Amino acid sequence: MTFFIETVLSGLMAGVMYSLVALGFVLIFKASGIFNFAQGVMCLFAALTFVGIMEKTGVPWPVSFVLTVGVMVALAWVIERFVLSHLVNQEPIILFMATIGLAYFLEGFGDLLWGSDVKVLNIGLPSGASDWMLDSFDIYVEKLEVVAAVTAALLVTVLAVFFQKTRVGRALRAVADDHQAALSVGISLRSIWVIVWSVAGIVALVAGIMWGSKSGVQFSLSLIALKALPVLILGGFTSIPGAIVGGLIIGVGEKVAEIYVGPMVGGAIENWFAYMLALAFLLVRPQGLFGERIIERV
Amino acid sequence: MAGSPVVERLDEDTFPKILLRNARVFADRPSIREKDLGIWQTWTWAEVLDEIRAFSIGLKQSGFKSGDKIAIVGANRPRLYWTMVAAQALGGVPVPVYADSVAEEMVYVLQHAEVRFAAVEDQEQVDKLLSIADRLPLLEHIVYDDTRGLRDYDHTRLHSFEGIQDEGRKAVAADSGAIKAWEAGIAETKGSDLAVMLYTSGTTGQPKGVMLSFDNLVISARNGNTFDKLDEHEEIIAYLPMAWIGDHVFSLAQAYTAGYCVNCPESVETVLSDRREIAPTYFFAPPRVFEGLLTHIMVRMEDAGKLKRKLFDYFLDVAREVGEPILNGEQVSFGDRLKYRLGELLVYGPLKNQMGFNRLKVGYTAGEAIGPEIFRFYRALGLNLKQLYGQTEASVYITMQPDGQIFGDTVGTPAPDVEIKIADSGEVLYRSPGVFVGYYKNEEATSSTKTAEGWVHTGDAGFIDDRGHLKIIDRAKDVGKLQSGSLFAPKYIENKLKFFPNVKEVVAFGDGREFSGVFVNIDLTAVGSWAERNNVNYASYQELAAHPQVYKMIEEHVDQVNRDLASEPMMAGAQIKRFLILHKELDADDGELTRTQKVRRSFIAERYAPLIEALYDGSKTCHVRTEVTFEDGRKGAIEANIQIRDMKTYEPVGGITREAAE
Amino acid sequence: MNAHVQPQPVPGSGIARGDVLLQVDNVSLSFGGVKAITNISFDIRKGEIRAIIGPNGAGKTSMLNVINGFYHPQEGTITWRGEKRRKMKPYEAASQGIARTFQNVALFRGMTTLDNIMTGRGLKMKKSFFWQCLHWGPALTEEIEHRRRVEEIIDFLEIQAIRKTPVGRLPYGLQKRVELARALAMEPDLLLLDEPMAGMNLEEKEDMSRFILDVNQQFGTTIALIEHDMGVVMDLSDRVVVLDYGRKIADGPPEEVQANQDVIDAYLGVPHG
Amino acid sequence: MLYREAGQFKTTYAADQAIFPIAQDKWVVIAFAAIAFIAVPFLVNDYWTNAVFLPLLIYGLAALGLNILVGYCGQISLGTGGFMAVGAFASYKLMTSFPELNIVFVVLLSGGITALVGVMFGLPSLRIKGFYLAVATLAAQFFLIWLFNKVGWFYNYSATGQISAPDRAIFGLTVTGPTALPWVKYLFCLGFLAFFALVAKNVVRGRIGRNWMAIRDMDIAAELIGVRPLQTKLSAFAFSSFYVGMAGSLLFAVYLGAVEVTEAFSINVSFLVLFMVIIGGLGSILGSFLGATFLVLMPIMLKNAMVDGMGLLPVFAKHVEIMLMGLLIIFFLIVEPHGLARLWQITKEKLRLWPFPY
Repeated sequence: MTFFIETVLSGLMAGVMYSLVALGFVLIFKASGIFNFAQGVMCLFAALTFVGIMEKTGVPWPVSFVLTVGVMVALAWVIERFVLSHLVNQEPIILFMATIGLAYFLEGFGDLLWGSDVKVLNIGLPSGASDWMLDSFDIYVEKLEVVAAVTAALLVTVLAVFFQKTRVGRALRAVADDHQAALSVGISLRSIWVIVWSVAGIVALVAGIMWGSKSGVQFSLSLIALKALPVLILGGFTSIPGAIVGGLIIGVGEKVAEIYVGPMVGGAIENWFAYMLALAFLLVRPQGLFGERIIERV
Repeated sequence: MAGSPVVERLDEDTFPKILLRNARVFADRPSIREKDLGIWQTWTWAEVLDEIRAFSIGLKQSGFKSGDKIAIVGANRPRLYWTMVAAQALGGVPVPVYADSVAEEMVYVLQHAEVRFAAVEDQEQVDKLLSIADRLPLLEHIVYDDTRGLRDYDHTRLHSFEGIQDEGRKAVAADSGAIKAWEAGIAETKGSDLAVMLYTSGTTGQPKGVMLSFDNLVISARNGNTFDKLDEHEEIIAYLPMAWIGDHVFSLAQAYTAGYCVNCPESVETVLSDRREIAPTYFFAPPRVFEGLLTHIMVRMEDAGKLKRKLFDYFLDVAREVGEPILNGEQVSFGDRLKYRLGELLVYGPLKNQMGFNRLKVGYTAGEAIGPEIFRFYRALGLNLKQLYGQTEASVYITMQPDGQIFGDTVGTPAPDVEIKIADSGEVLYRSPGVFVGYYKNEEATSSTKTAEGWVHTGDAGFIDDRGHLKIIDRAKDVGKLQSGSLFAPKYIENKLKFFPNVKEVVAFGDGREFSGVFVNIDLTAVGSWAERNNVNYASYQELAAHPQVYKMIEEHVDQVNRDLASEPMMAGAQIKRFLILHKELDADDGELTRTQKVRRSFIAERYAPLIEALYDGSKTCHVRTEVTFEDGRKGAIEANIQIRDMKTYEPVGGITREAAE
Repeated sequence: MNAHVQPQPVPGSGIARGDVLLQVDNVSLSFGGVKAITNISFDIRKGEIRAIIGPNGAGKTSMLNVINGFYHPQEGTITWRGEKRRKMKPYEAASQGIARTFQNVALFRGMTTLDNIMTGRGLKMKKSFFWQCLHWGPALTEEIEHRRRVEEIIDFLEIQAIRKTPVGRLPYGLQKRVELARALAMEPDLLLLDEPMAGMNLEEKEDMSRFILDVNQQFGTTIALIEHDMGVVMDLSDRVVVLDYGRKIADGPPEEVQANQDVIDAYLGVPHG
Repeated sequence: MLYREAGQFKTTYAADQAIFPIAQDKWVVIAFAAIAFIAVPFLVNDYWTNAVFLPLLIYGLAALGLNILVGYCGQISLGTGGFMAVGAFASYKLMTSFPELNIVFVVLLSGGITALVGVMFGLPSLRIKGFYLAVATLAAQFFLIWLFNKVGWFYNYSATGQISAPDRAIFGLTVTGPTALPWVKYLFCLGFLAFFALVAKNVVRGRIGRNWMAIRDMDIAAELIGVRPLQTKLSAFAFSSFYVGMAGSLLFAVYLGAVEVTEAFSINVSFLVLFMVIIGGLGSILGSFLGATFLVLMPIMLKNAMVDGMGLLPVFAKHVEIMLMGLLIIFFLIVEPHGLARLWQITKEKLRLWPFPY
């Protein structure tokens, strides 16, 4: 039983991380209808930049963090200015492809800038098992994962407040439903896109630091984006709560399956299980967890 | 292409007989095509024989007798062409009628021709005939081609083309001798029999029915074929009114005698693209078609990129310089030939291809004078465009331009078997095997046109120049004198102005008056596109026509004409002193033009009398109110204040003619 | 998945001109509690032009959607050619001879006019995948045979000049005409037209009216149409059914309906008591 | 300019519906085919075959297959790599289990097996659309790769997990295995590509192709005129997977000879083929080839330019190459989102209208 709880807990922790990445997707999809495949690479790029700045200049990590945020905002501006503004009104698949192109570019660019060797990311986050959990409940939990979970929860709360309470946040929500309405708030579509990509960039940075602390900053970091995709279909492309709940479900489901089902079929089923889970769910409920029922009209 | 393998047998002297021959020797070659249901439906000569035979025998079943007249009303459709020969096979006479004439105009012709049958294109024409049926007691049966919308009509006198054919086929099935009998009937037709009656849309008075015999048509057609070496491999496009002698000779007489293929366009609107698809090898058009095409090309090129325009202009200049000499087989330097070759690849070839003229062997323009610039443009591209002079009464051919002797200002030398002489009055007379039999039921007109010796008055004034080519000045009766005694040839002046693309029509006045004055009709396409380029705003034709900048432009054209006229001793006195731009387009529906788009001068003089008065009383503007007929037949009136401009005239330049100057 | 379809009855079999072709009985339809149609009954007779009119939001389009199986009503029945039918997929309705056009043109924008109309022949084309791969033999013969039929429709609706133009490039009025052509290509027994003249100018409306009448007379096709232009409705239709807020408020010949007080109130926007 | 179409009129529907209704197009294609089939085999060496022609032909076939699904039927798939793996492993199993089976049938059957798998993974397309479907097809990618990696039966329990193709011949000429001659491999692949390009063209211009496009353009309207959505979508999945499977089979058996599944058929392959389709032009058979040509040649040229031309370090050059590829893709999407095929179409239109601008 303890083992099961440990499994679920570790699934939940991993799930929070998935949610973090999925959140980046949802933000952009909601505001611009773009399926941003580069989100994963953005995590890698952000983490690389973060570590790279620390290594090259020796500044403490909060300084590097602020600098990296600046880089991500600049990146958002560049993307809007040189890519998105030229692709307004194109079909979704074209925009999707452009983000894959972007992913290629960032991958090459990041490697070129900071080198492609595995980097250790250490900003003093606690590691090892949580003694308290081990002592009180006899359950093994990584401290880092707890920190990650708390950070993610904080970030989600901040974003929620941002979206609910600020003018810009409301405009971002409005733009998803109606471009004209958003314009009437007094923010141009272009600045909205820059803002949303910046926010997604910051989310990517946080996710990158978390994942990076856990397993080092390397190319495989960009693949966590692929992990976030089933979360998206489960939770819906446009739902923030969906991204969070979906992430938790996938995280737990994946871990449980890996440990209890995996051995029976040869293991390493993590890669596809989440997809199958999401797919099975979709067949029952095509609009996703939090989506509204679609009434088709002609 | 080698000539036809068929030795012409002159005893095949009627179209039904020639049909039998063609079905035999050209059995599997295409005879006629029609763009229908998206593709060019094709009938071979053998199939055409089958169609015509079935229809002809069916027609006989419904009571058609030798000597009966059958009206043909509609656009160029294979079945209407077949109907003509089907009727001829029974000894009948087809009477093609202009399909766009309104019912009232049609009544006279149909009454006068005493038609018992009518073959029409569609519901529109059926409705038209039914609306005047009470005034046509002789008309018994109407056969229609297109069944659409006619299903619920009373079919006692109405028959579908297929219906008649079914009757014919049934008769053949019932009686094995029917075909033999039908062919025997054809054997009885003679060259001297009446082949067709064509009503000329004369500019004055009621139309006259020109009777042409098989001999007239068959001999003229064979001469025409020989002259231009036409054989069964030609492709032509039939798009001109069937009631017009030109179409009758090109699309029927020459097509049958040479055995070539006639292509009927899908509709009037698609003629351009249909012609491009077919790419005719032999083409005939009145000058306005060539003018329109050139305007169209130039207007489209206006929007081309700078580089492309430069290229285009450069090679057009090359073509103007060396194109004609090359076409005429003259000596041209190697460098020029090379340039012309390059131009052919980059400009002329594509251009000819766009117009559908890339297979053109020979093209003719006739009916009116063509602008020398326009004429030269086409020849410079390497198109063998020629002029001919013809009349309904001559079965078309009077004079033609032989290859290698092409001059922009003449209409050529006498066609084969044609004799020409100029009367003292300056009128041109001719005599030929194509000369018509007479005007139907109009002895008086016949004898005043055709002399006892067979000479026919053309009604045109002209002279034969030192090269032996005929040059036409104007209608003989229209050539008049100004008060000063100078010669006034209105059409000559009009044509000079009409050669400017911005000018659509011109009416010149001056006979018996102090000086020449003209009404100008602007060309909406050309001037409209000019206006667009020069940011000239206008809401209507009327507004555009009255625009000061448009006036300025036309003024320049008139000035140019005056300079031209000044250089011609005979015409210098008739320079234009005053002009105005008409506020509406001259329109056949208002009776201002004939159905063949010719200006009806006397009618216009009457209708716009106040304008003429203003032209000569020195006033600067004139208010006018004009009744018009709209497209849907409703009537209305438009009013306008028209400005009149004075022009400068030039001293005659002695001796130097314009042609010599160039 | 309802993979099997009832064998298709011979078009119009057993139903003479003037007999009931389609019967709608007490149909109600709602979306998550919102009633779109309430207890509506009416019939469509073979050979007639039946108009369905009503103010915006009256449930007209929903009614058409019910008839051709796109929506499934919660209550009531639909009898088609004398057979009561259960839930039916739209493509089954299509294969049983119900065709339609849409309020907002629903053409296949990436295809040419010709291909759009050819899709309407799809149900009548049977040649197997194998022959299609070769585009030869029976498949070619079939393709050409149907092309011919389609060309006749193109001729009928006078859209020859735009045959090979991608429909996305056509002006709105022509798109509507192409859509009608596509529906006609199905050779339907019942043709449903959802606002065939919406957004057209006067001339285009006249053309379209003429085509609708021609279709009805020439091919004997039964037509049910939704239209806002009352003039057009009065000219074209044999009988009119009037809906308002999802209920039927009148049914009868045009003149009668026009004089009906309820109808006048509905159009003038008199509040419901 | 070079198009001289006047006089090319059609008297039958068959001629009007021909694949190349314009005579000039037909001549060019015939000339091109003649060069490809007759001249090139005499000229190719090992380098050209392996670096350029084989990938070009094989990816061309895969792109063609994916274009059917994405471009003609509008269903986005990111599982191409997985389906190619199915084709490869099917070939391996067929070649090792039935040594007598002719290589042509091996390729065809591999395609057939892939088609079945494709239909299975296409089933969700009835209920989910757009990106949801795209992500769902990723399930196929990951699941299939895992399957071929983990289940020993597929690779005959070889120690490395690799599969390698035995020698097979046709008309006495070895096509697969290390002894196969470059020109034989080239002709073999070319034959497949040419024949199936023709088949694809025939299908898309017939009833089935029109139904696909109808579903793509407006699925609801398509259903209301009698197109069955499931059947139509599944047929597209099957047809597309058939092509992709054959491409996978050729990639393994003829081109690479030996593959390791996680490398040869990774998700990057899925993206590569999708790029070919998008850059080439959705809904265009010609576009599939143009896209494949572009994406096969571009990296080679970039690499040659940087490593051989500028003397950059290969590792460094690799990063630059990836970056430039990304940039080029974005550049192309911005310049002409409808792909190279549209560029050609526009050029052709201009040539046909020459000298007129419109």
